[in-house]
Amino acid sequence: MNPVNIGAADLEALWLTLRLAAVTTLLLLAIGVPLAWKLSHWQSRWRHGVEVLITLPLVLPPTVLGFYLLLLFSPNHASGQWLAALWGEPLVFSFTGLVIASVIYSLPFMVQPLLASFSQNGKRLTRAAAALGMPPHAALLKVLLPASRPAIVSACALTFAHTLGEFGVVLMIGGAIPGETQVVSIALFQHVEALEYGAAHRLALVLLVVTTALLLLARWLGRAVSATSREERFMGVPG
Amino acid sequence: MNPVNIGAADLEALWLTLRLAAVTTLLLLAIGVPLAWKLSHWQSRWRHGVEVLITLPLVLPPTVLGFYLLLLFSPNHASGQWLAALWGEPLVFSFTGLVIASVIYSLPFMVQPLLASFSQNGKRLTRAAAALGMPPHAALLKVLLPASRPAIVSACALTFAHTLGEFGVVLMIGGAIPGETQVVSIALFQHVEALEYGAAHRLALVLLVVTTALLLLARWLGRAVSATSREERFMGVPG
Amino acid sequence: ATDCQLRVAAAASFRPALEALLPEFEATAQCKVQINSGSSGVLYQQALHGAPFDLFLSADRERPELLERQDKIVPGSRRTYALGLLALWLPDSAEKTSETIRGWSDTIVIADPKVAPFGVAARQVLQSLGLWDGKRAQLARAHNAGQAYLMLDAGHGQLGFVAASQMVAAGRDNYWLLPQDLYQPIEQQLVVLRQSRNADRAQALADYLLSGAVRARLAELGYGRAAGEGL
Amino acid sequence: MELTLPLFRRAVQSLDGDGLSVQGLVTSLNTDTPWQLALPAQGVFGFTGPSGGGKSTLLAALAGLRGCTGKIGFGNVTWQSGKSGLATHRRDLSLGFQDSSLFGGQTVADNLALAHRYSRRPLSPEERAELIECFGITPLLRQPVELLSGGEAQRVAVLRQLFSNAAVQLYDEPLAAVDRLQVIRKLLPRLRDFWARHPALVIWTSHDFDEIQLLATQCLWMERGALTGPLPLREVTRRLQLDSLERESCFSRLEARVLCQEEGLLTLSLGDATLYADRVAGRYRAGQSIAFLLGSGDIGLCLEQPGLSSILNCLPVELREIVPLEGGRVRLRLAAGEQEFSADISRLSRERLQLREGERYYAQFKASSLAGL
Amino acid sequence: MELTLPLFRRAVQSLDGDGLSVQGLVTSLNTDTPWQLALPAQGVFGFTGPSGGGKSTLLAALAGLRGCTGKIGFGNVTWQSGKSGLATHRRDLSLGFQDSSLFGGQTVADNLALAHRYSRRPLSPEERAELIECFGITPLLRQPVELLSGGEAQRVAVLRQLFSNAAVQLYDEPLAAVDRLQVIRKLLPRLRDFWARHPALVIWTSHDFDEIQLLATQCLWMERGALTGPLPLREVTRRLQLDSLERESCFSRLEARVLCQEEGLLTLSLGDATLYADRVAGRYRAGQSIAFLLGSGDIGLCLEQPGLSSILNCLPVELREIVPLEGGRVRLRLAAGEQEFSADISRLSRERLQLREGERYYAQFKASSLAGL
Ligand SMILES: Nc1ncnc2c1ncn2[C@@H]1O[C@H](COP(=O)(O)OP(=O)(O)OP(=O)(O)O)[C@@H](O)[C@H]1O
Ligand SMILES: Nc1ncnc2c1ncn2[C@@H]1O[C@H](COP(=O)(O)OP(=O)(O)OP(=O)(O)O)[C@@H](O)[C@H]1O
Ligand SMILES: [Mg+2]
Ligand SMILES: [Mg+2]
Repeated sequence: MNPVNIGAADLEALWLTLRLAAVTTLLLLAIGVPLAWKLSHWQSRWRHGVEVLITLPLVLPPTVLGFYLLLLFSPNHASGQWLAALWGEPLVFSFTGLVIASVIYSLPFMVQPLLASFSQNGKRLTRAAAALGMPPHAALLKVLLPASRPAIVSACALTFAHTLGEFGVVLMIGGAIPGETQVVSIALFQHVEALEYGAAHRLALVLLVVTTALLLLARWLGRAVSATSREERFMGVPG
Repeated sequence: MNPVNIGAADLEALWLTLRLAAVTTLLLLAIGVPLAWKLSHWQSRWRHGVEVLITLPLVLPPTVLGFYLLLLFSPNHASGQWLAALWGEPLVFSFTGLVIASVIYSLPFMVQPLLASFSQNGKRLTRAAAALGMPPHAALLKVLLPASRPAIVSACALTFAHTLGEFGVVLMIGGAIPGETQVVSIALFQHVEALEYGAAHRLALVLLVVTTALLLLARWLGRAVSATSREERFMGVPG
Repeated sequence: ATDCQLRVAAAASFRPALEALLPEFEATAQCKVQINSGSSGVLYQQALHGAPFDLFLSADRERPELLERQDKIVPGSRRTYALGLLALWLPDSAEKTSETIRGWSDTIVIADPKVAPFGVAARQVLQSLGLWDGKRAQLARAHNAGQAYLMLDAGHGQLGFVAASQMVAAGRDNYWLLPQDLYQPIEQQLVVLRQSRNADRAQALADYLLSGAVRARLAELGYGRAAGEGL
Repeated sequence: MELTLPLFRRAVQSLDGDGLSVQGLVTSLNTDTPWQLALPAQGVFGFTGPSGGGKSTLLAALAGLRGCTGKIGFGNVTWQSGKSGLATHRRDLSLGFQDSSLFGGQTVADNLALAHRYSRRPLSPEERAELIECFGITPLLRQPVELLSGGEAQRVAVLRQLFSNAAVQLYDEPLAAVDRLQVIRKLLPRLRDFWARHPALVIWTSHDFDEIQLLATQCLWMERGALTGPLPLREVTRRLQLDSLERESCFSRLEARVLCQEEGLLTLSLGDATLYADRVAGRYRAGQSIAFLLGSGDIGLCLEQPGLSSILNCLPVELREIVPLEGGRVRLRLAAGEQEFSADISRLSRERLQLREGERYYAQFKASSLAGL
Repeated sequence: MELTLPLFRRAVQSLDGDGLSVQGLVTSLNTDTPWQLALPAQGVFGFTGPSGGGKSTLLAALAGLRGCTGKIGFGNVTWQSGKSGLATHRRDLSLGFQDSSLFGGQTVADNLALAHRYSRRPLSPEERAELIECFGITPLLRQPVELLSGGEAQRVAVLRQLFSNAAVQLYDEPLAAVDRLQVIRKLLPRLRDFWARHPALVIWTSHDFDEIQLLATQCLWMERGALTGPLPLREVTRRLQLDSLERESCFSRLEARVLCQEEGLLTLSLGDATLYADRVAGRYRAGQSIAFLLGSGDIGLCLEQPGLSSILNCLPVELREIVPLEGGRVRLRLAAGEQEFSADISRLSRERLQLREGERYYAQFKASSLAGL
């Protein structure tokens, strides 16, 4: 158990982590976009409260957040029994449980950038869309989203990265079952704890390289339209 | 060791944490604003690379990041000797060390929202300022910052919250010296580990309440100008 | 049978030892064992709230006792499988006596006595030597013994209390194995969890870990011999 | 049996009915002077008034995009009643903002396609292609809207609104950044034609009175939060003057009967006099009664029938009133038969000609002075 | 010994020298037709041309805000040479964008204060107060710029640029959203006065030719990426007409000498003739030579000296050329001495008067027709 190269267990952990991060990011995109949109339109005194509420998962140390989730999911409590019945299997120590925890934990990373972007030009665009007879959902999907592409890419990148690095929450409610709940961050931590520095360095490097590649790809896909303007091409500035 | 109310040590930890979060946020503001500004103007192919680089502290599990900081600060290595010589005292186990670690760890939280905001309307405003003879630093301070108030508040709130909840890095390089390096997140985790649930619940509650109050205050201070428009007052919408 | 699978929740500090011991069991018992390692406190919480563990190897005796009291274990399965031994990390040149501690004016790294068993033991050592109050200001608290080791390894301190098993695992010899009369030995206990779906096999693994051969191996790995069989 | 329509086409609202009625509309701007307005269901109305008067505010309130209270109804649908109003997209209207507000991150073609897709009365592909060509947008279709020039963006915005083809179309200074030549020669005629084919209620906001005169016959006026109208254009010209009596000229409306129209020249009879008009866009029948505008600055007064001159028109008039203007000028109220009109001359002329109220003179003006034909 | 100046005031650049010279300027728009331009260090120049022609692009390139190559120099400072240029804020210029680009999150007063603070030639407090009042901004000073109406924002933007008072001032359609009355009666006269007191090189972009005529005597023309100019206004009118001969009237520029100015009436001499103007805003000295505009549609032609009429002006002219226009009209090129101007009459008049090139006639026009005084 002192692999010269990155071990099979680590590879498995890496794959699991990428899956978790991808699922979480997609789910959060589905949750975050309408949430941020509603919030950016909400003219009530409660808006600030809700915005702060969304920030709160950041404030609690992840392990403590994980602890409270553990209590929530616990079969010893009614909440956990109800959730398990709803889902058909216990949430603790399952991939589903991890996804739920990650979604809660990474919520601010998705919602905040979107909210900032929507607040800045969302009102103007939504009005312009409504003034052409477009219903709100169409305004969101066909007008606001295309105009907010950079913010969306940035939000997804943050969420993805944060889910990759997530540790405390996963440790608490997921433990470290290889192939099921052992994500890279935990594998990495365990290498360090077990004084397997070589394996730790290698895994950290692989993680960083893979993530950098993915993030660069995302940026490239989501680059703003104006980046390819005639002028920039003229001046030889690369897109 | 089973306090009925929140103990003196916890109070000390709370105070320390708030100080740490405040110092980190201020430092990051000073670093993040010019950094985001430079980046938003930078028309090179490297820009995406640097943006991803800034995201990377998110990707590494905090504990692992802490481990690498531990190595960086290590007197066994040149880097650590140099830093210690520069600073005059060892960085590990000190408040200064915590601040440095927090700054690195929370960097993306400050830079990303600012970058998103600056990219969206920074170019236009900077051009308008330059076209009135304002030098770049004046354009940043007197034009761009006032116009980006919501983004700045949001970035500071995220950074502050994230520093409060920071755990892994601090645990690694700070240990738990009361009044110097024992922050709330660690105290809280220790309560949970020591099975002092009552104290944990109370401390978590105090932390959440204090943070919520601070975040609400920040939002109130930084609310956008337009929120107090005549129209909204007319319609009885509270600011 | 290949479908036999056990999940062991083991204290992180015991993981290297466990990894060394398991292959033999897996071969003879025809059963795959998954290790889920972590801090004992966390593992306890997880076991309490429905984690699918069969066997719990704690780094202390407090948490297994708690589980027993809460009726979460197979009755009678709580046993001491090893004694954690405290070692003092020393500079290479230093003498392996209490005088070294007494005369030390620099940082002393210890695990946090509030949460870590090795921290409690370290405090007991200092108290026995009458140094606890005098040296308090010099103490740098790491979260647990593992982190205390990382600290010392990275050079953030030249003197500190760590687990002997870590020094052995890392092949270092710059340590003083502290006399066992200076502290209460750290009893590391195991329990078979009631929710286990494979309690027989789990019990078999527990028995294997408690067997004489294993105890001898553990001694080589830096663990002490339990004072008596069982409790 | 009803045909199933694609989901996104909402039912087309009947265009007959009462038109647009606004009662007691109050926004933050006009808390003391609620707005009243009644407009037919079809027709083009100009909308003007000093900067900052509240035009954009009214349009946004009509569209439900601005906090307001009061009553707005169109046809038999209530748009606003008290504080609660129908959502903007449920009102059969379109509003073009002063700043174009194109949809960023998309091309011109995307913008137009969206307007078409959510239109209640979509245009045919041929008509769309033809409009795009006429507005000079064809070479820009693939361009991201961020890169358009000011005038290009405005043309796209107007086009987008035409594609949407709503029953009520509100335009807020839509062509202020387009060169006049293009506006007057290509865009305005095409717009007139468009609304002739697709009747709608159009409110056209502009600071360019020529533009309004070329599109509309009536005009709304907004000044310091006070809305008046619809007024005949003449009345608006008068308002533009009241504010500045010494200003340019005012237009008077006169009616005459068509005698004949030959290539480029229209001959009219007014009372006993024959009038000529040579800047005529429309086609008229002999015998038809028509109205035209005469600028007060374009008229000269003579004591006797003048000799041969390129100034073709000479109308016997009675001088009814002399009003002194600022800056050394006087305004004469003249009557030809029952019809009154104004002429501005200098005080010097008045003295030289020794003009007196009640006397008869000859009003002289060029064939090109007859406007609005 | 040098006095220490506050840090933020950069050295004032000398205004004499060669003025603005642009050689071989190429942007992405005009890769085939590099721009050449030479303008004096002082003076107001109009700038117009069809929408999308490249006006905003040129202004941005001059300001160093747009990728370009070529040479730009002002006075003895090189602004751009090849690909590398001086930073915008180091060029002694100001540029007002088409979309106003006010500084968000701040009040109107903040915006003006910033322009003043970074001005190279700050205005005196009195002058600033007076300008704010004249532009009608006083009640808006405490207002956040986000809430301004379109025209208000434009007035603030122009004011901001005046406060900055740079040596080269570039304006991009600065008053397109302000009502004409205010522009013509208050803002343009004030601007003329401002630049008389603070000489600068001003390029004033507009689609409103009246605006340009009231401010400038020469004009730049940009069409499909091709820049020409400075041209005399007459030439620009010709360009505007060439494209549309049937278009309304064209203005000609004439020069005359002041005889006297009595309240409301200005008497001029042009050759042997005496002319009267009664819509005069400025103050003139006897003997001064001044220029005014005469609309081609305001002129009538007579065979003989006409009798007593309120049409005060009668100028003996020689008919140089007859150009047929569309729609039954002809344009006459007339000469009074050395000065040429145009008059539009109907074809019918031409036939009736049997006009022939080379003959002498009398041009008749009202005292109110002399514009731009
Ligand atoms: N949300 C708002 N809150 C407070 N005041 C406002 C708001 N919006 C506009 N105003 C003010 O109300 C007045 C009317 O603005 P509006 O935009 O309706 O004018 P407008 O007639 O369209 O002018 P313009 O011709 O310049 O576009 C202006 O003085 C403006 O400053
Ligand atoms: N960054 C850019 N990249 C590519 N094309 C551009 C860019 N900016 C402007 N254009 C195009 O260049 C042309 C000239 O634009 P410009 O804004 O200079 O025109 P303009 O003369 O100011 O027109 P207007 O009178 O409508 O404001 C337009 O066709 C426009 O679409
Ligand atoms: Mg407006
Ligand atoms: Mg332009």
